[in-house]
Amino acid sequence: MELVVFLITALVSVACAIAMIVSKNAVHSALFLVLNFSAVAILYLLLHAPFLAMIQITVYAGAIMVLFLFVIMLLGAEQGEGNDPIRWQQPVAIVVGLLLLAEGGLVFFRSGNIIPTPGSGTTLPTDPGATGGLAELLFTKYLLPFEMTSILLLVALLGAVVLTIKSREKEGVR
Amino acid sequence: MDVLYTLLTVLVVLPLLGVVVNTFFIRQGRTAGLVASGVMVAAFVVTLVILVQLLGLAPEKRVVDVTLYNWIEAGPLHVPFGFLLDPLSMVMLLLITGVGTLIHIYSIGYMAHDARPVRYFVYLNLFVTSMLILVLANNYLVLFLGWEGVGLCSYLLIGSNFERKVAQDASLKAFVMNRIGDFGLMLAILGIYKHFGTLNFGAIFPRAAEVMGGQHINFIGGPIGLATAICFLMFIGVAGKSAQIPLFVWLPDAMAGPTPASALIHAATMVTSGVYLIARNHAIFALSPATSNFVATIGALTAFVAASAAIGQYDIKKVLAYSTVSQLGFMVAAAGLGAYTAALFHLLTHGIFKALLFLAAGAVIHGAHDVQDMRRMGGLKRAMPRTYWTYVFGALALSGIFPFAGFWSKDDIIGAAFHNYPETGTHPIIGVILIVSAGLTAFYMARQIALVFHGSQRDTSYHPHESEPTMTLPLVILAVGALIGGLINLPSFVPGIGEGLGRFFEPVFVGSDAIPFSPLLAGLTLVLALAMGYLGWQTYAHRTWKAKFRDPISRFIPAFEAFETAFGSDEYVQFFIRGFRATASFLSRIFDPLGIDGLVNGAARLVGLSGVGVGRGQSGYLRNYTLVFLVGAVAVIGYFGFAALR
Amino acid sequence: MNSMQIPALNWAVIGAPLVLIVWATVLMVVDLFVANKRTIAYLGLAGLVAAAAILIPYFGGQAMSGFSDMVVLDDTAIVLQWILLLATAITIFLSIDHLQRLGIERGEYYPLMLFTTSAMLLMAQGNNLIVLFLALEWLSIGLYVLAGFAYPKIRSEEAAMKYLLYGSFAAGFLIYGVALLYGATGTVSLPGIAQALTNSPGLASNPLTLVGAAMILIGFSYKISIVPFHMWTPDVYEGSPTPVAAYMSAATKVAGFAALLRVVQIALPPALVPQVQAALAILAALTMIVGNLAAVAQTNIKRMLAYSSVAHAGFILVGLVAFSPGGTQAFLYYLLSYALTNLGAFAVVVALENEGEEHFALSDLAGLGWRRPVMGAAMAIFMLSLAGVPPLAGFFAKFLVFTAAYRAGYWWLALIGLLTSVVSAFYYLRIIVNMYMRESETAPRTFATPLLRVGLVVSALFVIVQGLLTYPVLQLVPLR
Amino acid sequence: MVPINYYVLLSALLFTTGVIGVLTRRNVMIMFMSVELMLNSANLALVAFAQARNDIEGQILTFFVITVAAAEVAVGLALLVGIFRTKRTINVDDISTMKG
Amino acid sequence: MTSLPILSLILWLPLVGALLMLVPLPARTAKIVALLASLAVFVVSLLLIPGIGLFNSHTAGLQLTETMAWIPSFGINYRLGIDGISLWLVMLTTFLTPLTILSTFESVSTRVRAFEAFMLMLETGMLGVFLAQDLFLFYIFWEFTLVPMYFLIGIWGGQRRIYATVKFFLYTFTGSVFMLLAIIVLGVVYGRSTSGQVNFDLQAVTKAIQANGLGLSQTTLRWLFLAFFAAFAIKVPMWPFHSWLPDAHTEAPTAGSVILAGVMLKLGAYGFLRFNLPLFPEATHFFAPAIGVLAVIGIIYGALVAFPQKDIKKLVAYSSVSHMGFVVLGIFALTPEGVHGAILQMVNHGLSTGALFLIVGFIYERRHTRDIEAFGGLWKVMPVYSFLSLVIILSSLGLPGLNGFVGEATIMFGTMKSAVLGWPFAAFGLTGVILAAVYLLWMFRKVMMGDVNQNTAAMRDVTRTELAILIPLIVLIIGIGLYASPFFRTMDPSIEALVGPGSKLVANR
Repeated sequence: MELVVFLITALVSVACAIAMIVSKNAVHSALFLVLNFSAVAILYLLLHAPFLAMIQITVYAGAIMVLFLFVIMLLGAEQGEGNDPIRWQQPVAIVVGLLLLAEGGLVFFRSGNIIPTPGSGTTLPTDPGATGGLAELLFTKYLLPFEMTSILLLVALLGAVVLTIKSREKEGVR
Repeated sequence: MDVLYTLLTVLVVLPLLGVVVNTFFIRQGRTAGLVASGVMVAAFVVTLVILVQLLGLAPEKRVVDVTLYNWIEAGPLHVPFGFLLDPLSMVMLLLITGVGTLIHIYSIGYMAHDARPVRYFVYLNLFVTSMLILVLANNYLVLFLGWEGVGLCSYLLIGSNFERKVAQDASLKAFVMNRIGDFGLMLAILGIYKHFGTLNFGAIFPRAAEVMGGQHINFIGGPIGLATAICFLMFIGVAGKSAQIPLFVWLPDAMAGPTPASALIHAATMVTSGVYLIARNHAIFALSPATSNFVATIGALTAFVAASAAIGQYDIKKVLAYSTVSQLGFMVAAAGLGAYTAALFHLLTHGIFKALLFLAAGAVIHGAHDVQDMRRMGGLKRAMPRTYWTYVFGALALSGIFPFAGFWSKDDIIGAAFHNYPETGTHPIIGVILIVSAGLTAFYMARQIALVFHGSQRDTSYHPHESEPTMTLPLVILAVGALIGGLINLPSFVPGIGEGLGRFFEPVFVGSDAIPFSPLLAGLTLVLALAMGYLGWQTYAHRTWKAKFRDPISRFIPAFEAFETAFGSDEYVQFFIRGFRATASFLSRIFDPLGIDGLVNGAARLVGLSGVGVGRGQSGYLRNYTLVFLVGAVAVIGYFGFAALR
Repeated sequence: MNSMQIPALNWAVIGAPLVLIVWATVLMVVDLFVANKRTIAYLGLAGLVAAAAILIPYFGGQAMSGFSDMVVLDDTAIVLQWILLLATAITIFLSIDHLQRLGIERGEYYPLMLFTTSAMLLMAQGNNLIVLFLALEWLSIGLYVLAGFAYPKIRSEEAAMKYLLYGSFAAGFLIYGVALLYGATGTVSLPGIAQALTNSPGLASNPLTLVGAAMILIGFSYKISIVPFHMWTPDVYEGSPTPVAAYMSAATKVAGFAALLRVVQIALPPALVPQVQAALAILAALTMIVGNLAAVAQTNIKRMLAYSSVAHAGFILVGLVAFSPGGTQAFLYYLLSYALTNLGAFAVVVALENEGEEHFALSDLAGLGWRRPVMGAAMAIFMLSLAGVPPLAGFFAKFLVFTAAYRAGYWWLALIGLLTSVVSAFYYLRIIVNMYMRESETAPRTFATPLLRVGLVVSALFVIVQGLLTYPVLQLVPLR
Repeated sequence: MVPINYYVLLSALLFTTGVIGVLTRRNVMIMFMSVELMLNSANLALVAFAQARNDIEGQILTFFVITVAAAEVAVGLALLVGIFRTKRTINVDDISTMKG
Repeated sequence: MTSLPILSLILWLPLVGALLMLVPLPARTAKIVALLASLAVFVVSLLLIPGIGLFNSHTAGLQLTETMAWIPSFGINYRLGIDGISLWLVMLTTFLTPLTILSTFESVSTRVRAFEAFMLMLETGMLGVFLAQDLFLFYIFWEFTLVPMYFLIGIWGGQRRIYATVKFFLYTFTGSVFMLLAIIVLGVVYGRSTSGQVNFDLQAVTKAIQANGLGLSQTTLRWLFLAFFAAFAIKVPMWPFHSWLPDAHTEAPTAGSVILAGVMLKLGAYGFLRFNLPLFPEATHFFAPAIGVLAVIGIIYGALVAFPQKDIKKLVAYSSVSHMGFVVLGIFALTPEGVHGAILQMVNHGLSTGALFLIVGFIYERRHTRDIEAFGGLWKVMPVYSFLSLVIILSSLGLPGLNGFVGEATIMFGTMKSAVLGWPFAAFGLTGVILAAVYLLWMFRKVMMGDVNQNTAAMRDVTRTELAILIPLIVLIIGIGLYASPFFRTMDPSIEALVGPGSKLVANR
């Protein structure tokens, strides 16, 4: 059962990913990506990470992708790939990319069991509301990274402001 | 001993003093001449004192070896700056200072109108210094110092009229050809050092047979005797300095120098140092009969070739120059035969009468306002009688006419050729060549006297005059010498003074046989000389020509053209020069810039080009960059991943 | 619900970054009320000084860790942090007049720089992959913005965009590598990884471990411009405001190497060393070769310096390849000399730039040495030092690095390094040629303030003196 | 129970797709999306490993990655907007004035 | 024994002079200050002269050593010392530099302070090479010499100065890096085989390597030999690594050429003696014949290529290739005579070729051309000049009685006696002596002989300054030529230890 769900979701996520990178229209791409993210969120549920699944939907599929769509609309940039000036790039890129995949697959599966301590049974929470474990870790062991992310966001904020507000000033001057 | 030490030092320093004084303090030509002559007179006096001192010693003690100071002391190599006085060097000293003094005095007058007389006297004094060092050296390196020193002075004197192209060419040619000879000599010296571990004559000659006997070195063609190799190399030096085949071409050209210099350097002293070298190294030459024969053969051939060439010359000095080459051939032949006394005897007499001839020729040129072409002369006997008579004396001596000096010395050499030596036997062919050469000598001297002094003056654009006394006095003195020079080594049957020189040399050339006087040979040679002289006289004395004529005998002798060019000897030199120039310019124009430097610059260009190539990969397209990133990532992951699979 | 126990925090461990973060936040606010942006710059400098000063008491003491062992503070970290602070300070010096001339002076610049620097400081002391990852991203985001600071100059924007895309692409590799390593070892703490790998012997040759390690290596390599992950470098350096390029070439590189050093020193079990060593050696060789060759063909000074910084990344990496205390010393020594020299060189480029005018062509340097003796002499010294000519710091650095490589058995790497040094001399000399041996009629103006000149003299002297005082400098980081 | 290898393989597939997307697309927006896909695949792997190891730390890491992705997107989009204003393009190949 | 650090004094005094050039003095004053500084160095170096000074010519080892720890963790010391091999080269340097600086009084008029500063820096660099007794310290000075020379050629040089100076720098730099690698190897391996501590002390390394080869294989030692050889052969320069030399010499300002030919070329030959021979006795024996062949080719090739040159400086430059071939030949003869001759010949070449570049510089100053064809008849208009030139040319072509001969002859004796080289090398080497006469006298003939032309008619004879430069040189040229023993004697113990019986070089035979 679980396997069937996994397979279907996996199929969907891969299909969406491929659709995303081949779709001509950026809006379509964005939507495919949202789908993909959602599929992955389902996988998170299967993997006993309900809180993450939720974040995946709200933050990723929700906030970030909305931002994407917003910018696409703003710039009217859904089309806009003209002639390829470096035509050879695409086939080569695909070949090398597949090489990377093949390499990964070959390495992983020729060496048999890759996880040294297979999980048997789980103590991970299944309830989306049970975020206690996560929270505890975040505020104890991972306090520093947690604080770092906050400053990271601050810097990103500052940067975004710098990069956009200034231009308005300049244009105002003109 | 101490007296001789001082005397020898003083002797060498005297002309050097002249050099220094004239270089730094004298600007006036005549004064310079007086200074130079003054030191020469002093040197001659010192030489006489030395002679007296030497004669005061017992004959077997007449070897004085003094060391002034240590010149080079490099590890095992010890080269003292030292002198060796023995009868051999004594005789050379007498010749150098004696004839040298006369030539210096003569030069005062001769150079009176020259542009740079001071330099001339400086060179002349420097030459005497070097020559003294050469003959006094007690080891090879000091000898080499003098040897190259005289070469340098020769170069400077030949080139002293450096505005003229002839002088430039001749001086360079002289120096380079001498250097080629010096190359051989130096190599011989190196070989000697290698095997003896020393360069001192006194330590080498007594051990020569012991060290070199039976030694061989590997050469390209197989083993050759050590002594033979060294003697052969040494002979290259002799050939260069004493103008033997094949290195004689520089000497005729050297006549571009002032005539008195030619007299001193290119007739009396420097060119004979080759003969001196063989005599000095007789102990080594004795070990190599093969080389001795070779030397004798070359000498004889040179004598003949140069004598023939002398017939074909129109330049008064060139005739004498080829004559000198020819006479040097006689001496070298004698030395090669082992007749060292004869060689040195002829060296001495030749030194006197050839100096005389050159100086007289100089007086002719001087009196004829620098005309040297004999075809423009004729009948000068009237204008310059003293010069004429001294010239005749010199010519008779050179031709070997009894009783002049040349008769005795030349006869000794011819006698030696027919002498049966224990090692090498008799050399009749060499003897015949020498006799023929002696005949030719008489012919070209008669020709020269006839052309220069007899008949009528063919070019009257100048007014010949007799030279001043400072010039004619030395001529007279030398003429006397040319007449009586034979006295020093008359045949042994003459009581008291017979074999004088030979006996004097006894301690040096131990075991060298005295050559018995052969009336038959002497008579034959004399008759031939007289006949040839008469022939020459008849051919040239009674005719009148225009100023530019062709020699009459060119009609009879098809080879006359060969005589004129000395058998094309300059051609082979040109051949080498062309080859040298072609090689040098190929290397410098093509091989060096394109080959060697081309590789260097090519490497640099390669670096530059690959830089451009890398830069072209930086296309500006971000997607290319990420592609390269991915390729790198695949490689790195692959490396690690497959490391895991191993 | 269990009561959550927030552990006692050892703030001192992150003292320096903390000071900077706080100070940067304060400056952001101050900026709103201060019209003269120069003041912000000087205040920023004060913050740097404070951060440097706060480290002094801990230098030479016991290494300490904090925040659940997320970060450590040892002498190596302190030295690296000092280098970083010094580099940042110099960058701010360079920026003050320059931004004004270019008309892009804005108060956010300095807080941004302090924020970025604090990320670098954290990289120097991170003891956990996630800390390193976050610091790297934090630092990157700061740099993207700084690179684009000359907005709306298109080159600046292009630089920022290329950097950003390339950087996030690489970040994907880095975090994926972290994920794999986590999968293999169950931890992202560096000592933890080392322990796990040592405890279960098979793990070191587990493909997850190795591929994860490879991807982490790739992720850091891009930041320090290791070939073939270097291609953003020239374009970004060229387009960024020059002080920012200087900052990237000096500080970022130091930070990236600091992180890499920590990872390989702490996390790597002995069993893996030979393989990583070989991989690093090949990368170092490639970097030296490509960087130097590409620099030869450049005519733009900034691009040339960019490629030169690529090449130097290779040289520095050689010190890491050695995997020995001597190598680490050499590595740190090299970083110091390189950072100073490169900042000096960029300072000269800064002096050549004015709004609307760019004088980055080599020919713009013609005659500079004679018109501006101090600047010229300093630049010549920097170039010779970068080329590795004794007795300047760059030579000692190279010597130490190559010695370490040879001691580790990598003689061929030392040879390649030496030969590519020769190639590098070619383009460094070309700058000197232009400054001293060519004349120019249309010489561009230079904008060297007294401050800049003093800075140049000081750093030039330092480049000379560092070589002569190599031993004391080396002693800053005792052999462990 | 789904074998952990499946998840790893899936994440690798997604990762590669993202990589190829970055390499082949010229629309900067889609390139950003591809990068997001790469980060997302890493998250998937992390979560999968967390499950396999029965260790919640992996999930924490995912949390951080999402944050980073968001921050990057924020800055990237701000930059993109700026570029679009001056150059009127979001084609990455048009942003290639510097090369060599 | 005095405690005065005399070697350090000699070494650093010039640098002090160079720093003085930072003071903005007027050009003339700067020249005088520089001259005084270099003279001071010379005077101090006179304190070394054996017999009257501190140098003891009876011991083979290093003397007046000064040691100071510098980078202890890498076994790097500031270690100076002098022995019979380096003594005269040090003296040559301190002697030539003031003369060269004096020559700039009339020839350099732009950027004077910088010029003099570089000259003095160069002096420190060169002295450092001769004095350093630590491998690392040696390398530092070795490389450092490139820098001032690079500037001297590049700033004050002729038309193609940039090409020439970059080529000079890069070519020699390339050779040096191989040496640096070898130095690293030696230091590390020495450390490994003894205390575990890296050590670059030359004496210690030499001793250890002679004792047991440091445990390195024969092949490795040979490679190391070649690494050192690469650096030195390029510097000498030996054929076929010479192509930087003509360019550098031709384009360099006179003073630069003088120092380049006079001292810098000696650095390479000195390196052979100080490093290749003692460190790698076996490899030295193995390679000596091959190196001998290169040296002989260099002798002949340099002479042949010198001959057709139109540019006088280029001619002299190629003559250096030829002359330095003799030096190398002497060294690799591995006989005491050969090494004696080689060292003296280094000094001789420094004097003669330095002087040659000076005299070429003098007429260049007057006519701003170095084209042989442009001159002629100088013997008439400049008699004193021509006379002095003649002496120098004769010295260069190895006329007995002048210094060149003593060196060349001694080298040749050594070559002939050598067990590794032998007579063919001597014979072919000697042909170089013939050729030297050809090209030098050819040049003399073209420039000094002949009639004056409109270009040369108004040339004035040597000035007092020029005379003051040439006279000391000529005095030494003649002095060494006639009395070489004192020079040789001081080298003797050191050379004996290097190649004499009982040394490793001989024992290996």
